[in-house]
Amino acid sequence: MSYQFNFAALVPYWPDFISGAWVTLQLTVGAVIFGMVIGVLCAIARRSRFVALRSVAGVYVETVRNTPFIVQIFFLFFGMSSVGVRMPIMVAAIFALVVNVGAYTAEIIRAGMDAIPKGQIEAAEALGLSQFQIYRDIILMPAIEKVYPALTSQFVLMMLTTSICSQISAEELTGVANNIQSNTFRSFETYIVIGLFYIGITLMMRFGFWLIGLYAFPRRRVMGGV
Amino acid sequence: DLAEIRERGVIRIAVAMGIPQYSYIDSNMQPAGSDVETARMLAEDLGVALELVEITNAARVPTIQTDKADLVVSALGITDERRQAIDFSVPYATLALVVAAPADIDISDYADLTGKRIALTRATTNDQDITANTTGAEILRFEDDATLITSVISGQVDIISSQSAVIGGINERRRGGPLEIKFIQRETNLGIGLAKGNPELLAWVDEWVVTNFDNGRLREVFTTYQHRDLPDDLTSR
Amino acid sequence: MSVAVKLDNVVKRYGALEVLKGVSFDIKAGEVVALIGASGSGKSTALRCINRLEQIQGGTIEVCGRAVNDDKVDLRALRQDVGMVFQQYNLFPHMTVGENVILALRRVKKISRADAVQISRKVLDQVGLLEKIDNYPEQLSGGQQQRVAIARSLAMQPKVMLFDEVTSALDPRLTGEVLRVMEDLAKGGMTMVVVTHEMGFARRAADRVIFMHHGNIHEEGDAAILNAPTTPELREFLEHDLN
Amino acid sequence: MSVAVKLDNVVKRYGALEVLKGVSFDIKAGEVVALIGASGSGKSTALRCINRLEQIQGGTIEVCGRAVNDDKVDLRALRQDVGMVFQQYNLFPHMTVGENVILALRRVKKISRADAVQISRKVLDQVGLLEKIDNYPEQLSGGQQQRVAIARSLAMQPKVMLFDEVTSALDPRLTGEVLRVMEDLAKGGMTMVVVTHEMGFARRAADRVIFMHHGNIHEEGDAAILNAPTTPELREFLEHDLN
Amino acid sequence: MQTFGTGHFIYLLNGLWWTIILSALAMSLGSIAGFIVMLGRISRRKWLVRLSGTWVQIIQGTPLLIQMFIIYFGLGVVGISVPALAAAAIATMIYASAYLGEIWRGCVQSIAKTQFEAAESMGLTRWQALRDVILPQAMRIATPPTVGFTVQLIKNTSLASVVGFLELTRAAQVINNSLFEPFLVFGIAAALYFAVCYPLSLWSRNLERKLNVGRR
Ligand SMILES: Nc1ncnc2c1ncn2[C@@H]1O[C@H](COP(=O)(O)OP(=O)(O)OP(=O)(O)O)[C@@H](O)[C@H]1O
Ligand SMILES: Nc1ncnc2c1ncn2[C@@H]1O[C@H](COP(=O)(O)OP(=O)(O)OP(=O)(O)O)[C@@H](O)[C@H]1O
Ligand SMILES: [Mg+2]
Ligand SMILES: [Mg+2]
Repeated sequence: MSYQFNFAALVPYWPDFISGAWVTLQLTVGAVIFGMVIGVLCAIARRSRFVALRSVAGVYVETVRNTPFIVQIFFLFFGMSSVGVRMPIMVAAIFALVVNVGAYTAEIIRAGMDAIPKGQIEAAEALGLSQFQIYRDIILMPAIEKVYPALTSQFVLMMLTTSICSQISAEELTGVANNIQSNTFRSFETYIVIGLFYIGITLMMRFGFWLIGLYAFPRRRVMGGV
Repeated sequence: DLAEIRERGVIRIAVAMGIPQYSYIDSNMQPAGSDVETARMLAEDLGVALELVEITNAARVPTIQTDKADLVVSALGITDERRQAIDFSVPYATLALVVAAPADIDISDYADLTGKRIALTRATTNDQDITANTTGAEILRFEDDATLITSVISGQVDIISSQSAVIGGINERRRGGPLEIKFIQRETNLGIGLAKGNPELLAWVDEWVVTNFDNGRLREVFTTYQHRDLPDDLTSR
Repeated sequence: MSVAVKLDNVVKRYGALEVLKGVSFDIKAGEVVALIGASGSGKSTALRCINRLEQIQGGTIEVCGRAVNDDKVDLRALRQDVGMVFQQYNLFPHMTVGENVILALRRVKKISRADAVQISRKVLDQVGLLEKIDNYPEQLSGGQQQRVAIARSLAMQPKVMLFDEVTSALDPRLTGEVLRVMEDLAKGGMTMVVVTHEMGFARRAADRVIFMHHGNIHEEGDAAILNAPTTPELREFLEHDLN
Repeated sequence: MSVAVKLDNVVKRYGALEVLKGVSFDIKAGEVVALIGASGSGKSTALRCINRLEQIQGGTIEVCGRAVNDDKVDLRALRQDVGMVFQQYNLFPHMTVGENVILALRRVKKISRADAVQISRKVLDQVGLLEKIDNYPEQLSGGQQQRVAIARSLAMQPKVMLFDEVTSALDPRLTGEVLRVMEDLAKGGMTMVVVTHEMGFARRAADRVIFMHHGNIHEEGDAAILNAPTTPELREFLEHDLN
Repeated sequence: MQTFGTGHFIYLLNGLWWTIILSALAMSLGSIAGFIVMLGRISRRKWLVRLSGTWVQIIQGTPLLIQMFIIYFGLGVVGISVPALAAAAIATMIYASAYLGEIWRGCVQSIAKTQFEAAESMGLTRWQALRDVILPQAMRIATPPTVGFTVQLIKNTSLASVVGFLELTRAAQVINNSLFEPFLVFGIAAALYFAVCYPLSLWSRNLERKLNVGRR
């Protein structure tokens, strides 16, 4: 076998790579923001005193966590249109990602909340804080801080999962790569290049989360250990 | 190359499963379709056993490039770009590429697609044609024909560009009125693909195609699955 | 003098384990009471029942005229009246010392930020930690953390303070400082219940000593009982005291 | 009498913070020394340097004739000579009391299982916990855990024992029990360094008292200096002692 | 027009079988490699820490799909022909090694440093301390996230279809390509995944609850 590497063939396609990366980034940012909101709400619901709330959140989390993303995105995208709801691709893709990552985030944040020492909550109760105030001031941020590394990894994993959105025709990095390699037949080179793009985005994300961590957890700025 | 295949007693032929009428799984869970049948015939005539290498659409060219299979018989259109990567036999079949839509949508050529939402399968000749010939259309690229078909059946899109063979399958399931063929983009010649630098194998395959086209066996297989005839001058195109 | 805290025949069980077996005592407003007893005798549990961190299974508790174990009791109002300093301090690790103190002032008492800051500076000064206002709990030594916990409760100006072994991590000097703060509070008329295993501290701090033994009150009286115990159990408990 | 532990001008820094500022002292074999001082004065750090849990930045430490901060020192041999009981006990929670004691005997001393069990029964009996041999640490009270930690170190028959505030969690009765164990050890000729903030304990336990202040040794002498301190700092430190 | 029949279902079960085989291979090989990565991450040698850190960063930074593609076709390029199963197993092993290594590092480091100190001040070697004191404790903490990752891995093996591997998702796609009944076919596939993954999730949750009670 004599395979000649030829990256030059890919040079004309650099705007496509960039636009693919941009779509991937948009999907990621959208999914992280809304996924976080869903995750926090679900985590609280799973710890709630009300059985109904607990079980609804539980069914959602378990269903999503135990079935493949590709099946979820198919059901959402084609299922919605079967009942007459036709969403723009990006909206559908972000929606599916949020549903997916929300469930994982909920589990992670719940674990963080469970790990807050009971004494902290008792101290807040003894000071007279309400249940809502305790969640907001005492539980939420320290819980997120505790599981921040796991959370970051989950979001990176989700960023990588966005590649599946090409299945419903989102023109993200993998989709673009498939277009390009079908034109150039330089599949290897193409995959290597988008591999580098993904690593780049991963590094950017980790850096971004680190910055957010610095801002969100001022204690770490003083004590170190972000 | 040819001698090696004979010695091995097995020929590895790559087929992307899931191209309607060309290659799919029948109700007995066996590979079927005109390409699958063609591959069987070829192996039989060569006097060796057949090993079907089941792959995905996007892997058709790389599979040959990296010697994962000897031949690819999988609705692979002969194009100049592909010729730079692999060798092709003379055409053995065709693929009619069409744009289809429900009756109430008025389209007759590429220009009419401007501003419309059209779905197609990624990395196909349809993709290249539509991308090159339209401006301002919203193109949805799905990863395989099945997903494309699902998108039309479920009503995500109304207009598709695909090969004519899938239209029938769609209309069996679609609720919002049948699709009709609006215009034919082109009839692509399909070749059997093989790695570059195998002149003997190429010569043998070429000869096999011509012989069996002329004696009608290939045309019969095609008509059985596709319900249309191949042009008479195909092998000399 | 009116009664600030009144326990009447209080029973507390964890599953089959009966931790409080019908405990009764009254604490008058302005009184300082030391709760002593062996490990596991139920001292912490008694404190926790007083501000209803635990539900009780029998008897009644009254704090400042409120029936604590009544379902309709206004818990937040109750807890504004009762401050608690925990054995493990339970500071909020993600907030600075100042923020720890300010939180409840702002959220519960709805005091303006400026006023809350002023109060926090006052109480931190009182425990000698004003210069640590912008540090995080982890940056403080054990004794400093314990004093911040005290300041945090003080800031709310409760009527009753519950101290659970607040000097366990302190060397003699810091123990002395905490004692001084408590004496100031006592002069100001605050009611205090102090759980401790340091007898010297109990002697100095308390108007009255309550000795718990196996979930019961076994002996009580003024600090003199520590020198002249009447029950053999208290005598045995004190026997090993090194001082 | 020979010298068991010798610190000569030891300097220890955490970043810019100098915790030990040239500490020197000798401890003779068989001597019991109490290390006292305010919170943050460097007592725990000094102990940790002695068995090289911390690297030092200046000076020399010698234990039983071994240069501790020499790169070529045989750390495992050193640590067989030096036992340490931590303030937080640091028992292995996944092992029973017996297994905690046996582990190092088997792995480090390569003693047969039967012999190791026998030794563990002996030392557990010594601290009065033989009947808890099959319990897990979580099933023990704080005082019992502290005694298991002591037994675990004892089993290795070290020449020097380092105790870091081993009575902090104990009520007077349990403190007395630990003291009794230490008195037995002293009779057996073991060298001990005891960090404590309970002066009564220091008085009773120690042949000699070393007072640390801001990373220096400020005053030392026999237990009498606790009653008649010569430096104003020690006087101030003791002033608040309640007993 | 065909309809879904037992033949199709058996075809899906066959796909599920391969999914399980592949996951089992990935987990068994991946945990060995992951253990080595973990050792590297907690090593005292700076270069080992950095090397294993870079490994984790790169593997976690690229989609499994691309790793599979590069291994399967990449080895072909240099003339080594690997069967699809081997390529998929190697790729998932590499993938699992990075994630498991990182999960386990977190667990080992979450065991208080003082446990290491206590073990070492008793004279145990670093390896003895790790084996007898740290790992048994870390294992209890590590079980829930490890099971959680396994569940994700089982689903991610679907990406092996890129190298022509006929596991559950690909089998569903192939059937759908002839039936065009996506909701039915993928619904059944999802149910099969659920049937395998949910018991694992449930088990890990129970375990977590038990451990939390232990810690109280
Ligand atoms: N949540 C709980 N579940 C079960 N038993 C408990 C719980 N909390 C406390 N106990 C038990 O109740 C008894 C009393 O505990 P408590 O904390 O009140 O003791 P204490 O007098 O404060 O002791 P110490 O001096 O050690 O703090 C102990 O035997 C303890 O084991
Ligand atoms: N890992 C560390 N990093 C930075 N500073 C430290 C570290 N460990 C200890 N210190 C600082 O070193 C000083 C001495 O600490 P050390 O633990 O020796 O005090 P100590 O005398 O044992 O006090 P205590 O009675 O509170 O236990 C303190 O100011 C402490 O903040
Ligand atoms: Mg208590
Ligand atoms: Mg200390």
